[in-house]
Amino acid sequence: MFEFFIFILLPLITSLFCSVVKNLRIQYSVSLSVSVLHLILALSVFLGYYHTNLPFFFSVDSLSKFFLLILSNVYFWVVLVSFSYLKRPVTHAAEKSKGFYFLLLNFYLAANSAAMLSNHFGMYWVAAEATTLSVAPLIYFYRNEEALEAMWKYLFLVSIGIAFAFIGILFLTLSAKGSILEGKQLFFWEFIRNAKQLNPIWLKASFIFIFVGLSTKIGIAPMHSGDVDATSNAPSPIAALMSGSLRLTALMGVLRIFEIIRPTSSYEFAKTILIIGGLLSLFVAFVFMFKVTNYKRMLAYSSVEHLGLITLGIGIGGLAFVGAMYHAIYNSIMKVILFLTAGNIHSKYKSREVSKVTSVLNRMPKTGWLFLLAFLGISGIPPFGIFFSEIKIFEGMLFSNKPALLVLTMFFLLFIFINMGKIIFFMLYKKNDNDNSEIGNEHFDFIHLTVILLLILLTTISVLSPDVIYQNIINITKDFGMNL
Amino acid sequence: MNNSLIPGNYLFISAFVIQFLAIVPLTILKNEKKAFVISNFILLIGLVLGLISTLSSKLFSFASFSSNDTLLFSNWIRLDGLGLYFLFIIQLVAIPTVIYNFSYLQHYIDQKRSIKSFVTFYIILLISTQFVVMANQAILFLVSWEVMSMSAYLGMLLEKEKEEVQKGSFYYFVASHLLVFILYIFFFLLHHQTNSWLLSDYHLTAATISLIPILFILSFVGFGIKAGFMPFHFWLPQAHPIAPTVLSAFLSGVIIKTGIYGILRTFQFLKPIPEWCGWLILVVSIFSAIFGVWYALAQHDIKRLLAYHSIENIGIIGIGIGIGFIGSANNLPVIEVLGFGGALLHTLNHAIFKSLLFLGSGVIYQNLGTRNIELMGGLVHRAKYLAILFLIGSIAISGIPPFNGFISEFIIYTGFFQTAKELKNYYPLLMLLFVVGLAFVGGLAVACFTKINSIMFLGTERKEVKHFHISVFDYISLGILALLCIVIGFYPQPFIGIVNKVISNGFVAANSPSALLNMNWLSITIIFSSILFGVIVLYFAKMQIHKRYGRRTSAAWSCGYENQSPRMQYTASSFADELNTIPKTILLYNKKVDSSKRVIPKPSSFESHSSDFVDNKIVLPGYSLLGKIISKIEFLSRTDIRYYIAFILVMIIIYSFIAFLWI
Amino acid sequence: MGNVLSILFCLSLFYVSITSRVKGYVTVLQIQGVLLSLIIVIPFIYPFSIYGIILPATLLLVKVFLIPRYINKIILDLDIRRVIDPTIQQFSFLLLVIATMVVIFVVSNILSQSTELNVIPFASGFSAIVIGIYIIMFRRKLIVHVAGFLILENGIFLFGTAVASELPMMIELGTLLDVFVVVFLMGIAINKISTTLDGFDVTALGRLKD
Amino acid sequence: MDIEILQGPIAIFVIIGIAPLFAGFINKQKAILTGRIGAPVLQPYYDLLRLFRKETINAKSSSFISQISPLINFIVIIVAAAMLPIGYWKPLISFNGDIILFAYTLGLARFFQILAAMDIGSSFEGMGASREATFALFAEPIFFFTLGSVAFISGLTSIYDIYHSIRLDNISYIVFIIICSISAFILAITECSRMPVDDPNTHLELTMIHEVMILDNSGFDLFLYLYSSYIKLFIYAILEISFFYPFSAKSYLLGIVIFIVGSIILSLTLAIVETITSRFKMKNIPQYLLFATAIGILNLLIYTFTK
Repeated sequence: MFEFFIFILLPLITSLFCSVVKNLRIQYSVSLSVSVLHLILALSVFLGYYHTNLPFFFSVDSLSKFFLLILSNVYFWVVLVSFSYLKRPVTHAAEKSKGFYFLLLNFYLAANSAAMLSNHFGMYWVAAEATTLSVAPLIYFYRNEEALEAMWKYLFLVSIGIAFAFIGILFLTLSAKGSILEGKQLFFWEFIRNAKQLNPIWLKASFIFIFVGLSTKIGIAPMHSGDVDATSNAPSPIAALMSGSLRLTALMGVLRIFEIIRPTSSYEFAKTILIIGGLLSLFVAFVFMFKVTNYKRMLAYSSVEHLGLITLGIGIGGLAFVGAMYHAIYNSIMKVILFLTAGNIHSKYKSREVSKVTSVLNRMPKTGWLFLLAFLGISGIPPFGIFFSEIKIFEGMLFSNKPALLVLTMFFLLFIFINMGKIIFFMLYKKNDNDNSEIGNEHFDFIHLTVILLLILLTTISVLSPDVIYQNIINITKDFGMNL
Repeated sequence: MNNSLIPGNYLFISAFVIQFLAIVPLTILKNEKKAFVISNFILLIGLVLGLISTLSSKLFSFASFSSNDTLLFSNWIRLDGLGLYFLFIIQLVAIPTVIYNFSYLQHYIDQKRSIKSFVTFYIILLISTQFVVMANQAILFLVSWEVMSMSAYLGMLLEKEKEEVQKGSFYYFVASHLLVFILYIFFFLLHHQTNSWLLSDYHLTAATISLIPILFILSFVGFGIKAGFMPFHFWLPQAHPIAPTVLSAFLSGVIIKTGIYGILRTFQFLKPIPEWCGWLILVVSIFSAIFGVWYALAQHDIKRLLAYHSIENIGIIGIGIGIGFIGSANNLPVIEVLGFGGALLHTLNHAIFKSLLFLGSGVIYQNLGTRNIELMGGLVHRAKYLAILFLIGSIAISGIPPFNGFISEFIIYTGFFQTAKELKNYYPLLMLLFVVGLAFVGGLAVACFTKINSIMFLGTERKEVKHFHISVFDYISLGILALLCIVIGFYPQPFIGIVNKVISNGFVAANSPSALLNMNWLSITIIFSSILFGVIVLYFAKMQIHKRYGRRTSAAWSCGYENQSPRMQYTASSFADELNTIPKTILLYNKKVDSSKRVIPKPSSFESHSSDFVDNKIVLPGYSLLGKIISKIEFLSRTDIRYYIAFILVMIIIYSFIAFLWI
Repeated sequence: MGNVLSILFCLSLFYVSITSRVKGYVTVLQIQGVLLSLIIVIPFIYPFSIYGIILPATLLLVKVFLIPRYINKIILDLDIRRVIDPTIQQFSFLLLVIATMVVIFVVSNILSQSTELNVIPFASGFSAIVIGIYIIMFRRKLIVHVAGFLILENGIFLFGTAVASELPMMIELGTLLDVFVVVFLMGIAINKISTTLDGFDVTALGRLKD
Repeated sequence: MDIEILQGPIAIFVIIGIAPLFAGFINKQKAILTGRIGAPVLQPYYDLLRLFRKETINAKSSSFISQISPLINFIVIIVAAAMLPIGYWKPLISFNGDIILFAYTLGLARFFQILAAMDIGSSFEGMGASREATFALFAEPIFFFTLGSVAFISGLTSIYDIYHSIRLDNISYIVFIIICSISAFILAITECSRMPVDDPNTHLELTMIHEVMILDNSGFDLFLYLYSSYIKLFIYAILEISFFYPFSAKSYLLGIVIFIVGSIILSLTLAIVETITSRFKMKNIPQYLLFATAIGILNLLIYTFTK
C-alpha cells in the first residue's frame, strides 16, 4: 500500500496541493521531493530491495518496473530543471501557464505511474488517456498560435487514437468469448496465461486496433503527426518528458497485447505488423529529415525514428528485443539531453527555425558543445548508450529470418544521420554575416550541469552495463517467451 | 614469461595512464597556454614511454615470439606482431606531431582562439587509435574505432567558422559513420559463426567457408572506406586538407592505416582466401594508385594534393596486400611474404613521409596563410632547411632511391616478379601490366612532387613574404621524420627483420621463408652509400674547380629575355596541364583560358580546376536525386489533421488486409 | 429491446449524415446519450439495483446534459454559423455512410458465425465509430469534429455493450470522465482558436508543417 | 679470378670513356648523310674539355638545387651504367632486382634535373621541365614492356641475367625478342631526346625538351650535364645492343665484338632515323609513346597465348 501511495496517490495529492499553493518555489521543492521519493522507490523496486504488493488493478512485473524506472528517472531530471526553466522570461500570456505547470506535472506523474503499474486493460486505458489530458495543456504552455495548434492536433489525434485502442480492448474481450476467460476481468496475466484459448480473429483485430490506436501516442508512422507537432512546440522539459517517457507508456500497451498474442498462432502476424510500423516510422523520419527546417521538429522526428527502431526491435524479437529494451532507456535519457540543450538554444535565439540559428558554438559554446555531444550520442556514437543498443538491434536483425531489413534500416538511419548532421552542423558552425559573434560569454547554468550529469549517467550505465539491468531485460524477454 | 612485453605490463599501463592524465591540466588550468604546454608535455612523456614499451616487446627484440603469449587483460587486449607493429607506427608518428604542436598551436593561442578542446580531442584520438590496434574484443574495437573517428572529427573543428572546414569535416563524419555500419555486420557474422567476441577466437571452420567471400567484401569495403581506396575515397580529399595540420598529418599518416590494419587483421581469420579476392584488391589498388596521384597532380591546394597522395599510397599498400592474398590463395608463402612485407613496410614508410610532408606544409601555411601553391615560390631562399626536409620527404614518397619509399616499392616489385615466376601461365602478362601500372604511378609521383617542390620552394617569390619563422620544435619534429626516411632508405635491414617477424607471427602458417631477408639489402646499402659518397666527393671536386676557373652569379639568361618577373614563372597549372588534359573526363579537369587577341591585348588569364569524379558524379548527384525523389512524397506532409485521422482508418484497413492474407 | 434501441441509434446516424446544421449534431448527441443510457439501464430495471443505476445516470448526465450544453454554449459564444461546411456533397456522404453500414453489417454477420455476438448493437456501434471518423474527415468546422469524436465515443460505448465487456464500474466511470475532460479541453481550445487564430475551421490550423 | 672482379670497374670506365665518342660518331654520320663534312668524331670530347675550363655562372634566383643537381645526375647515371653488361662481362652492380633499381635511379636523376630546371624561375626551363616530366612518364611503361617483359618471361630480375637468358631456339620467342628490341629503340630515342621526339641540335626553340632545361647552366655544371647525357645515350644504346648478345654463344670475345659492331650499327641507324624523320608535334608525342607501349602489350599477349 505504501508504494501505491508514493507512486500514485502522493503525486495526485501534490497536484492538488499545487492548485492551492501558488508559490512557484514551494511547488517546485515539493514536486522535486516527490520525484526523488518516486525515483528512490522505483529504484528500490527495480533492484528488488522492495517487494511490492499493490492493490486494485495494479501490480509489478519486470516490464512495468523497468518502464517505471525510466519514467521516474526522466521525470526526476525534468522536474529538476523545471524551476530554472520557469525562471526564464516568457511572454505575458505564458506567465499565466506557470501556475499550472507543477500541478499538471504531478498529475502526469500519477497518471503515468498508474499506466505503468496497471495490470488491467481498462485501468491502463484510463490512465493513458489521463496522461494525454495532463500533457495537452502543458503543450499550450507558451500560449501562442503554434502551441495552440499543436495542442489541438495532439489532443484530437491522440484521443481518437486512444479511442481506437479502446475498441481493441473490447475486441480482446470478444476474443475471450467461449474460453474460460469469458466474463472475467481484463487482467493482463489472465490473458497471458490463457492466451491459447483466445479466438485468433478477434485477437488479431484487437492487436491491430490497439497498435494503430496507440501509435498516435507512440509516434509510429503514419500516425506520428500529432506527436511531432506536440513535442516540437511544447516547452523543452515537457518535450523531453513526452519523448522520454510518455511514448514508452503507450508502447507498453502495445507490449502487453503483444505479450498476450505471443503464445498464439497470430504471433508471426503481430511481429510483422510491428516490423511494418517500425519501418514506416524510420521511413517517415528519413523523409522528413530531408525537409525539416525547424530544429525542434527535427528532434521530434528523431523520436519517431528511435521509437520506430524500438518497435522494429520488438517485432524482430530475440536479441533485437533486448536491444530495443536497452534502446528505451538510452533513448529516454538522450532525448532529455537533446531537448534541454535545444531549449537553451531556443531561449537564446527565440526561434525554432534552423536558418535563424547560426554559430551556436561561438555564441553559446557550452550549450553548443553539449548539443554536439548529444547529437553524436543519439546517432549511435560510443560511449553514449545508443551505440550499444543499436548494435544489439542490428545483430538481432541480421540473424533473424529477415536480414534484408537490416540493410533497409541502415539505409534509413544513415540518411537520417546525414540530414540531421547537416542541420545541426549548420546551427553550430554556420557564421551569419549579421551576427556580431561575441565569443563565449555564456555562463555556466544549472541546465548545463544537469546535461553534463545526464551524459555522465548515460555513459556510466552504458559502459558499465549493470548486470541488474541486463537481468531485468532478460526477465522481460523470458516473459515474452523468447530464448536468446 | 608468457607476455609479449618483455618488461611486463607496468610500463605499458603507465604509458597509457600518463597519456590519459594529459587531459587533466586542460580541465583544471584556466590559462590556455600553460594548460596546453603542460598537457602536451605530459602527453609527450606518455607517448615516449609507450614507444619504449612497444620497442621492448618481443617483436623488436631477438626473443622468439609465439602467438599464444600475446593476450592481456582477460583477452581484451592483444599485442601480437601485427598489433605491436601498428602500435609502433602510431607512436612513432604521434611523437613528432606532439612536438610540432608546441609551435603550431602557439599560432592559435596568439590568435586568441581556444585550443583546449582541440588538444583534448587530440589526446583522445591518440589513445583511441592505439586501442584500435590493440583491441582483441570486437566491441572494444568498435568503440575505440568510433571514438577515434569522432575525436578526429571534433578535432577538425578548430577553425569551424570556415565554410570548407564545415564541408570537409562533414564528409569525414558521414563516411566514418557509414563504414561502421558495414563493420557491424562484419563482426556480427563473425560473432555468430564463432560465438565469441574475441578477435583471437575467430577461426572459421570448414562449414563456414562459404561465408568467406561475404566477410571479405564487408571487410574490404568497410575498412576500405577508412583507408581511402578509390571508389570509396570521396571523403578523404575533402577532410584531410581542412583539418589542423597536426591532425591532417596524423589522419593521413596513421588513421587511414587503421583501415589497412583492419584488412590485414581480417585476413588472419579469412583462410583459405579465394584468389579473386586478391585480384579484386589488386585492381582496386592500382586504380586508386594511378588516379590518386593523377588527381593529386591536378590540385593546387597543397594539403589536398597530399591527401590525394595518401590515396595513391594506400593503393600501393593495397597492391602489396593483393599480392599477399594471391600468394596465400595459391599456397605460396614466398609470394605472401613479399606482398605483405611490402605492404607493411610501405605502411610504416608512408606514415613517416606523409606526416613529414604535412607538417612541412603546415609550417608554410602558418607563415603564408595560404595553402594555394600558386601563391608560393622561392621559399628555399627563406627556409633552406625546410626545403631540404621537404625534399627528402618528396623523394621518399615518389619511391625514388635512396630513401625509404623505394625500399617498400622494391619489395612489392619483387613480389610481382616472384608471382610471375612461381605461377607461370598467364600470370607474367597480368603481373607485368601491374608492374607497368606501378611504374606509371612512380612517374606521375615524380611529376607531381617536382611540381610542388619547384613551385613552392624554387624560383622567385610570387607573393611577397614578410617574414618566415620556423621554430625549433618544427625542426625537431620534421628532423626526426626525415631522419627515419633516410635510415630506412640506407639501412633497411632491421626494419625488414621486424616486418618479417610480424609476418611469421600470424600471417604465414608454417616456418616462414626468408624471402624478405634474402633480398640483396647489402647491395642496396652499398649502392646508396656510394651514390652519397660519390656526390660528396664530386661536390668537393666541384668546389676546387670553381676555385680554379671561377664562379659567379648573375641574372638568369633565359634566352636573353630581360626583365623577368615572378609572375612569368611557370605555374603549377601550366606545369601539370599537359598531363592533366589526358584523362580530363575522369579528373573533371577544365581549363579557363581568357586571352584576347586584339591589337592592344587586355590582361589575360588561365585557370585550371579539377574536381573529384566520385564526389561530383556519384555521391552528390546521388544525394540530390534522393532528395528530389523524397520531395515528391507530398502526401505525408499535410498540415490538415483530417488526413492523419484518415491514416488511422487506412492503416487499420491495411493491417486487417494483411491479417486476412495471413489466414 | 437492445436491438430496437440500436436501430434507433443507426437512424440517428443517418440523420447526422444529412443534417446541415450544427445544432442538428447536438440534438443527435443528446438522442444518442438517451439511447445509450436506456440500453445499459435495461438489465438493471428488473430486478432493480441502485448500484446498476449509477453508471446510466452518470452517462445521462454527461452525454445528454453536460456535453451538449457545453457545445451549445460554445456555438452561441462564438456565433458559429449554423451551417456546417462539408467538403463533399451531403448526398455522396450519405451514400458513403450507407455503403459503409452495409459492409459493416454484412461483415459482422459473417463474423458472428464464428463467435457468439450480438450483431445489431455490434454493427451499429461499429458504424457509429466509422461515421464519426467520416464526419471528422469530411467536415471543416472544429466543433463538428468534436461532435464527430463524440459520435465515435458513443459508437464505442454501444459496441462495448454488444460485446458484453465486463469493465469494473470505476473504470467505466473513469472512461466517461476522461471523455468529458477531453471534450472540455477541446472546447477551451476551440475558444482559443477562434480568438487567437481567427477562425473555427481546420483551415485555420496550418502553421505546423514541414 | 682477378679478372672477373675487375670486369665491372673496367666496364664502367669503358662506358664512361666511349660515351662521348658514340655521340660524336652519330653526329659525324648524320653530317655525312646530309652532305656536310661535319665536326670531327672527337668533337664531344673537345666540347667537354672546353666547358670544364669555363667559368661557372649561376642564375641569381637559383638555389642549392642547381648546385647539387648536376652532381647527382652524373653520379646516378654512372651507377645506372654500372648495372649494364658488356658482352659476357659481369657488371659491377648485379643482383636480383637491379632492373627496378636501374629504372628508379634514372628516376632520381630526372627528379633533380626537373627541379634544377625549375630552380631558375624562368618560363623556358619550366616548359622543358613540364615536358620532360610528361614524356618520361610515358616512356616508363616502354622500359617495362621491353626489358621487363623478358624478365617476366624468364623469371629473372637482374639485367645481366635477363639478357643472357635470351635463347634463340624458339621461333615465337625470337619474334618476341625482335619486337622488344624495336620497342627498346623507341625508348632510347625518347629517353635520350633524339629525333623524332626531341631535337638535340637546336637550343632556342620552344619545341625543346632536354636542351631547354639546361639553358641556364654553364661551365662545370654544363659539363656534368652534357657528359651525363652522353652516358645516358650510350646506356640506352647498350640496352638495345644487349638484345643481340645471344649470338655471341657465350664467348667473351664474341660478346665484345657484338658490343662494338652493335654500337656502330646502332649509331648508324640513329643517324639515318634522325636524317629522314622530322620532329613530331609536341602533342603527338604521348600518342607515339603509347603506340610503342601498345606494341609491347600486343607482343606480350601474342607471346603468352601462342606458347
